[in-house]
Amino acid sequence: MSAPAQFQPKPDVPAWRLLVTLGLAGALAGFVLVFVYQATLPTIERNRAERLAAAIQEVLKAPDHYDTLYVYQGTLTRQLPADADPKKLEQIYFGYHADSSPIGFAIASGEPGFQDVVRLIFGYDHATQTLLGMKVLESKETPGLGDKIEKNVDFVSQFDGVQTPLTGVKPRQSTGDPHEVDMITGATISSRTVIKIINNALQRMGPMLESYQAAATGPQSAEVAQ
Amino acid sequence: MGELVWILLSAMVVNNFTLAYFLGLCPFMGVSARVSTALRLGLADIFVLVIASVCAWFLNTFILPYAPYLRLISFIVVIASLVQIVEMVIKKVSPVLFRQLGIYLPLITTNCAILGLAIFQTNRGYNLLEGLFFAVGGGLGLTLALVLMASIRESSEMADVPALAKGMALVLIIAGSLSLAFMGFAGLLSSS
Amino acid sequence: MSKTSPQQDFFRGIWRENPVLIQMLGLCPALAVSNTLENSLVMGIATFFVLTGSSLLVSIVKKAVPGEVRISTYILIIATFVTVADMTLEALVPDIHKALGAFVALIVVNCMILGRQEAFASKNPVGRSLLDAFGTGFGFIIAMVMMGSIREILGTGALLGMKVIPGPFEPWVIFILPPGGFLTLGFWLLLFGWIEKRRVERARVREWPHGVGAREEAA
Amino acid sequence: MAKRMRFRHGVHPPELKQLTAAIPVRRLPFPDEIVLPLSQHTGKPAVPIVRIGDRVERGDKVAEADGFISSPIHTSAAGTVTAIELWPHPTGGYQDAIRIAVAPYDAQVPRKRIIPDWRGLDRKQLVDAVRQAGVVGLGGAAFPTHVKLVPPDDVSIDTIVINGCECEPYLTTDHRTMVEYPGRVHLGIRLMMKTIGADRVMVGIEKNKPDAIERLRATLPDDLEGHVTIHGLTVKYPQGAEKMLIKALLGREVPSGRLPMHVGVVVHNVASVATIAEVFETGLPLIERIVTVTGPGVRRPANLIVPVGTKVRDVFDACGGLTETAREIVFGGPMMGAAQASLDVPITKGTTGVIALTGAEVKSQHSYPCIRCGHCLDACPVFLNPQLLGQLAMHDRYDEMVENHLMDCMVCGCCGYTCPSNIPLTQLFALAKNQLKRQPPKPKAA
Amino acid sequence: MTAPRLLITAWPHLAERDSTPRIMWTVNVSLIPVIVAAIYYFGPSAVLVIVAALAGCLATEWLFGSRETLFDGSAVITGLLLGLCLPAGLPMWMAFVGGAFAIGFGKLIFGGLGQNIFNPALLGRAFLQAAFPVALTTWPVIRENWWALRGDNLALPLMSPGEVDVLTSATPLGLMKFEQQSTELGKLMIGATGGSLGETAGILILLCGAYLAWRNYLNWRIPISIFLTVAALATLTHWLNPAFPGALFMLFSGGLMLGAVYMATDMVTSPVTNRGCWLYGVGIGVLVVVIRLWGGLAEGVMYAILLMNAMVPFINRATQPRVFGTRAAVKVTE
Repeated sequence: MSAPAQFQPKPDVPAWRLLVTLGLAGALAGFVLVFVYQATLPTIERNRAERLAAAIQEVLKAPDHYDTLYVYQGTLTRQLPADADPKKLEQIYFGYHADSSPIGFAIASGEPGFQDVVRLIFGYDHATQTLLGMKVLESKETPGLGDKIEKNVDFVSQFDGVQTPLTGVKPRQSTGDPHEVDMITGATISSRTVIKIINNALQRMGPMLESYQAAATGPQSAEVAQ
Repeated sequence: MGELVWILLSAMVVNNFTLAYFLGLCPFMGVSARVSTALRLGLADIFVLVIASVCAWFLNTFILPYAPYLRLISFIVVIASLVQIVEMVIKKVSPVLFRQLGIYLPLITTNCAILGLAIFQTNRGYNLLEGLFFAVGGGLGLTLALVLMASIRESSEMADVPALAKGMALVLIIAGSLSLAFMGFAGLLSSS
Repeated sequence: MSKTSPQQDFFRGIWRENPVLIQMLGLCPALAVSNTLENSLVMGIATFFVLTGSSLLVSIVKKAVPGEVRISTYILIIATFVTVADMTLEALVPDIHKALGAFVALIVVNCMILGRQEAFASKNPVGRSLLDAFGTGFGFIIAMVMMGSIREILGTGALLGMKVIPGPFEPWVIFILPPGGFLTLGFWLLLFGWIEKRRVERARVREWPHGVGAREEAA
Repeated sequence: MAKRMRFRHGVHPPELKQLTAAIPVRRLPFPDEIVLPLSQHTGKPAVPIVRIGDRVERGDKVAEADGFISSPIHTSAAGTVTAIELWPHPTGGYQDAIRIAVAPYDAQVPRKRIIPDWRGLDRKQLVDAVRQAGVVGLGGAAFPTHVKLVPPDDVSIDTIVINGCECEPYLTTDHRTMVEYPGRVHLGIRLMMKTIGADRVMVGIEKNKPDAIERLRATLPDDLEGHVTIHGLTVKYPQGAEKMLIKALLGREVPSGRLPMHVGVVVHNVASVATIAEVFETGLPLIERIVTVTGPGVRRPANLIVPVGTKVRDVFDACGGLTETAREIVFGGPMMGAAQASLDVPITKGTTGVIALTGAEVKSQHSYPCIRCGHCLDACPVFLNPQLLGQLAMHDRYDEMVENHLMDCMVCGCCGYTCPSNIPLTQLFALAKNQLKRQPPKPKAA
Repeated sequence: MTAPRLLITAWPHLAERDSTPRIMWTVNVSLIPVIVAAIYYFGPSAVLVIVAALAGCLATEWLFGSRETLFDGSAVITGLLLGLCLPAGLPMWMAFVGGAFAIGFGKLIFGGLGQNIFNPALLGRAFLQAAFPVALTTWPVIRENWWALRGDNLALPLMSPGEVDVLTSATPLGLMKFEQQSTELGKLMIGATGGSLGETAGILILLCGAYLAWRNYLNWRIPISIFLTVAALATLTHWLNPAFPGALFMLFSGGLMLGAVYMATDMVTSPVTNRGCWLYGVGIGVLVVVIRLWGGLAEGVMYAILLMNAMVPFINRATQPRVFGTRAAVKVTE
């Protein structure tokens, strides 16, 4: 940019005028921004919520409703203490059927893939250690090859009902083991990334899920019994 | 640690700032005719990127939660003024360093790589350390791309490039070829 | 600055001084988000909005702003418009906004916009500044469409998501990858260079129909 | 010596010396006319001291040296000065020359002892005699010999190197000199040791001349034993270049831009050494020299003693004439020699050989683009990057050429010899050096 | 005596017998054994793919280059090498496109022979790899029926290859990387494995390369430094982690032989200085090992060479020879 080169100082402009000009401009900008922010915020938040809901809907096989859980000091909790900032904590979701019987967790996680970080969300039933579904949220994998992890129905649908921990196998070599996921020919790295993300997330979250599920289902089943 | 190394390498080669994210294209196209210039510009770039990364982290952690709509404005204003201050300090403290790097600083402030770094970093929620690795990786990536481009242009200067392709068209084709070559780094450190 | 007619103000930016294809400004968005026509269009329109908005404002307040803080004020104005555009896009077209990612925010550092303020809007009356911004903005949109359509058609065989090439077309994935951005712009520049060369040759033939071998060459 | 005497890089052109290597030197009859260019040496041209119509005897001085780095010229035959005018010169173009019509049926008896006997002369007188005899280096460059006989006061010379390499293909002048006149070589060495004041002499001879090495060793006088050593060197071009020879024999590297004397060495061509002895023996100045007339374009190749100033036409006539296929005449060796435009060009003091090439040998002038094979870098004996220099030269970027050490180039022709794309690298460099001489590079802006 | 018409040419009046076209054509001839091996293993498909790549190169050279450059053999080298690093089942139109890109954007745009930065054949292949990633990673196996096509070579231009019943398999490197399966070394050396057309016959390529090195048509320092670097790093990594393959496997698998002998040594795109050649070779070796062991791709030779091609102008600058007589320690007697 050539702008600084053409800069011609005019010494007769007093400093206060510069400050006032900038201040005015800043104030005006702030005013406009706050206004637009207020105007668009509801829509934006609704969009985000809808997108999240749609993803959870998909991976938890249409739950009736779900709870948002926070990972707080090594445990999962629904209610946060007042001093914790919910925006800074990792969130996972716990879905229920219409009759309030639990379906499972929806966990979002991400790790480096072939090109860049792959983020996905998956549904997981801790009681049976099976996956309920998987949806890729964000990826830059090679179009036509690596992006099959989100676009290839055969690949995505495998994550419905597979046992954890997952193992990836080549399509022709599957043995029928319930832990197996057929990888995509030619996109081994991308397929493995998906499997790796899910396995790692479960390994990291496993104990937390365990204790939460025990706590959540315990009282509930007692209620049902009553 | 592995995470940090991946951030560094990703910004440097796998998703090179210039060749994959198209950040810092103006100097890449314009200033990269001489290797020595390119090298100094790259070093200055790393320097400013690190400052920008720290600024962005600071703003993002302490100010923006209360006024998210000010993100863009605050990034650009704070980074630009901080670079200006640093420039003045360098000029005072080390005139030699200033002659080597300082003249490039104003050029860099308005470079999209700086703002790009700040935005990418906050979008991905990097913490301070991760941000620093990201900035250094990105800066190294920029430097690498700049120096390679400059040395290739220097050597093509005396080639009989067809009149049609002289100038920007050739630069773009070279950039495309470099970008193709950098695709070889895809998936680095993420396969295991 | 020499006196120009309003038509010139408008059409200059569209073709003869096209910001992307001729002046090589604003390459970052032109290469980064032009992998589909949809993204290109949205990016083009957002940039158009920011450019015209800030040109209008800058030419209105130009007298009131002292030279020393001129650039800072312009950046402030541009950044405000960009933030507005960013939030509006996120509200209206969330999917595209997600695809464009950080590059909407990066409109702030698009040299084309600050360049127009500095070179034109800060020195000319409101009407002419607006015309200039319209022209430049359209020029940018045209360039984005040219990039986006080529890349989407070759890269996916479709345009705006609709299949345009019949048969089992094998997409050239490279065109929606980063190298494809550089190469596509390179192709366009080569094509323009070739057209320009032809034009100059033709003109020469018209001027000197019996020129030294020029006629045979053109024929 | 255990150490292998060698320099790095260089090329191995075919030797092609078998045409004349075994042919004894014979004398060329006096021609009808001799032409003596005023510039037959490095330095300022000589100034004529005869006028048109003057009668001169064989050995008479016809032009006086103009300054210290210059050399007088003597006529090689008796006759009448007919003109002092521009005449084709071996370096190309036309230069002032004295034309002398050789007196027919003249006995060609020279005046008696123009140069005094060496015995009894002191150092200064010896050098002066050499200077008066118009002796210049016979290896090609023709640098006035007397200058190299008195080292400046601020350098001390410890070694005299005698260059008997004759690394150029085809040429056998030095070879025949060493085989046929070993006594003169040794006398010359003795005289030089006296004037220069060094007591170590190293003679470097390429191993493809075993008979010369043998002969010089066999005839070495007893008192020189221990001072003079004769070394067989690898056959490689440009072994005979001063800097390469010093590197090979002594392992010393002459600094860029400096002279051999700065590392304590003086280099003399073996033929020049023999000539120093010859002028004192015969009492005649340098008026004739041994020339190899060879090449596939000559009917009867020979080694001839040619009066300086003989036109090359007459030289060929004495060798049976040119063949039908002869296409190019080269003065000097094929690597660094210059092609001649006319058969009227005279043999000068620096002419080592005359080569007639046929169409089959003449190199194609068609060149291809440089493919950066790097062969020229492997060939360049002074480790330049001819590839880069060539590119710069083609774009007239002379200043950058200087930065890349153009001035160290000795235009030996190795790069051009080895270039598969046939790029005239050596010419480009010679041209650039000429340009720069005319127009020195701008001092770098601070 | 009548004076002949004298020619004036510049010195030196002698020249080595080599000429640029001669070098180019010799390299082409030396490729014949490799091509024959490709045809032996992959049948008529090999012929089709190589011919298509060659046609792409020559057509582009003919359209945009000059007549002379068409016959100097350089475009033919590009075509043959490009063909040899493609899989046998590739549709011919893709090979043609690769050839056209290789010559057009790999060579002519830089000013033609001698001026390009990137190895045209590899640039063409990198373009194809980025454009058609699936087709470029479908490796047919060597099978009994020699006459059968190894894929849909005859797919219509611009159209996807049809579903042809061809047995495909991973390359030895792919097997090693993704399934930790090693391939028998003997098979690797004679080339009885899956892979690109020309990368299978390691021993044969070595012999051809040795011939070229003997003729000084390639700088032996480049392949040697690549081999040494790869072998050293592979031995080290194998020792640290036995899951990584050993040196011999690394050397003879994938395109390393073809790349090191024919692609990396391309005179135009390799350094001019000998020291530069060592650096360049070591660089390629390191990149190959890094990409193979830690990258997302099974094979990295192509990218390693392209990346180092980009470094060559820089290497050339950095390794200028030390000019005679400029050593600091020269003693000057004053």
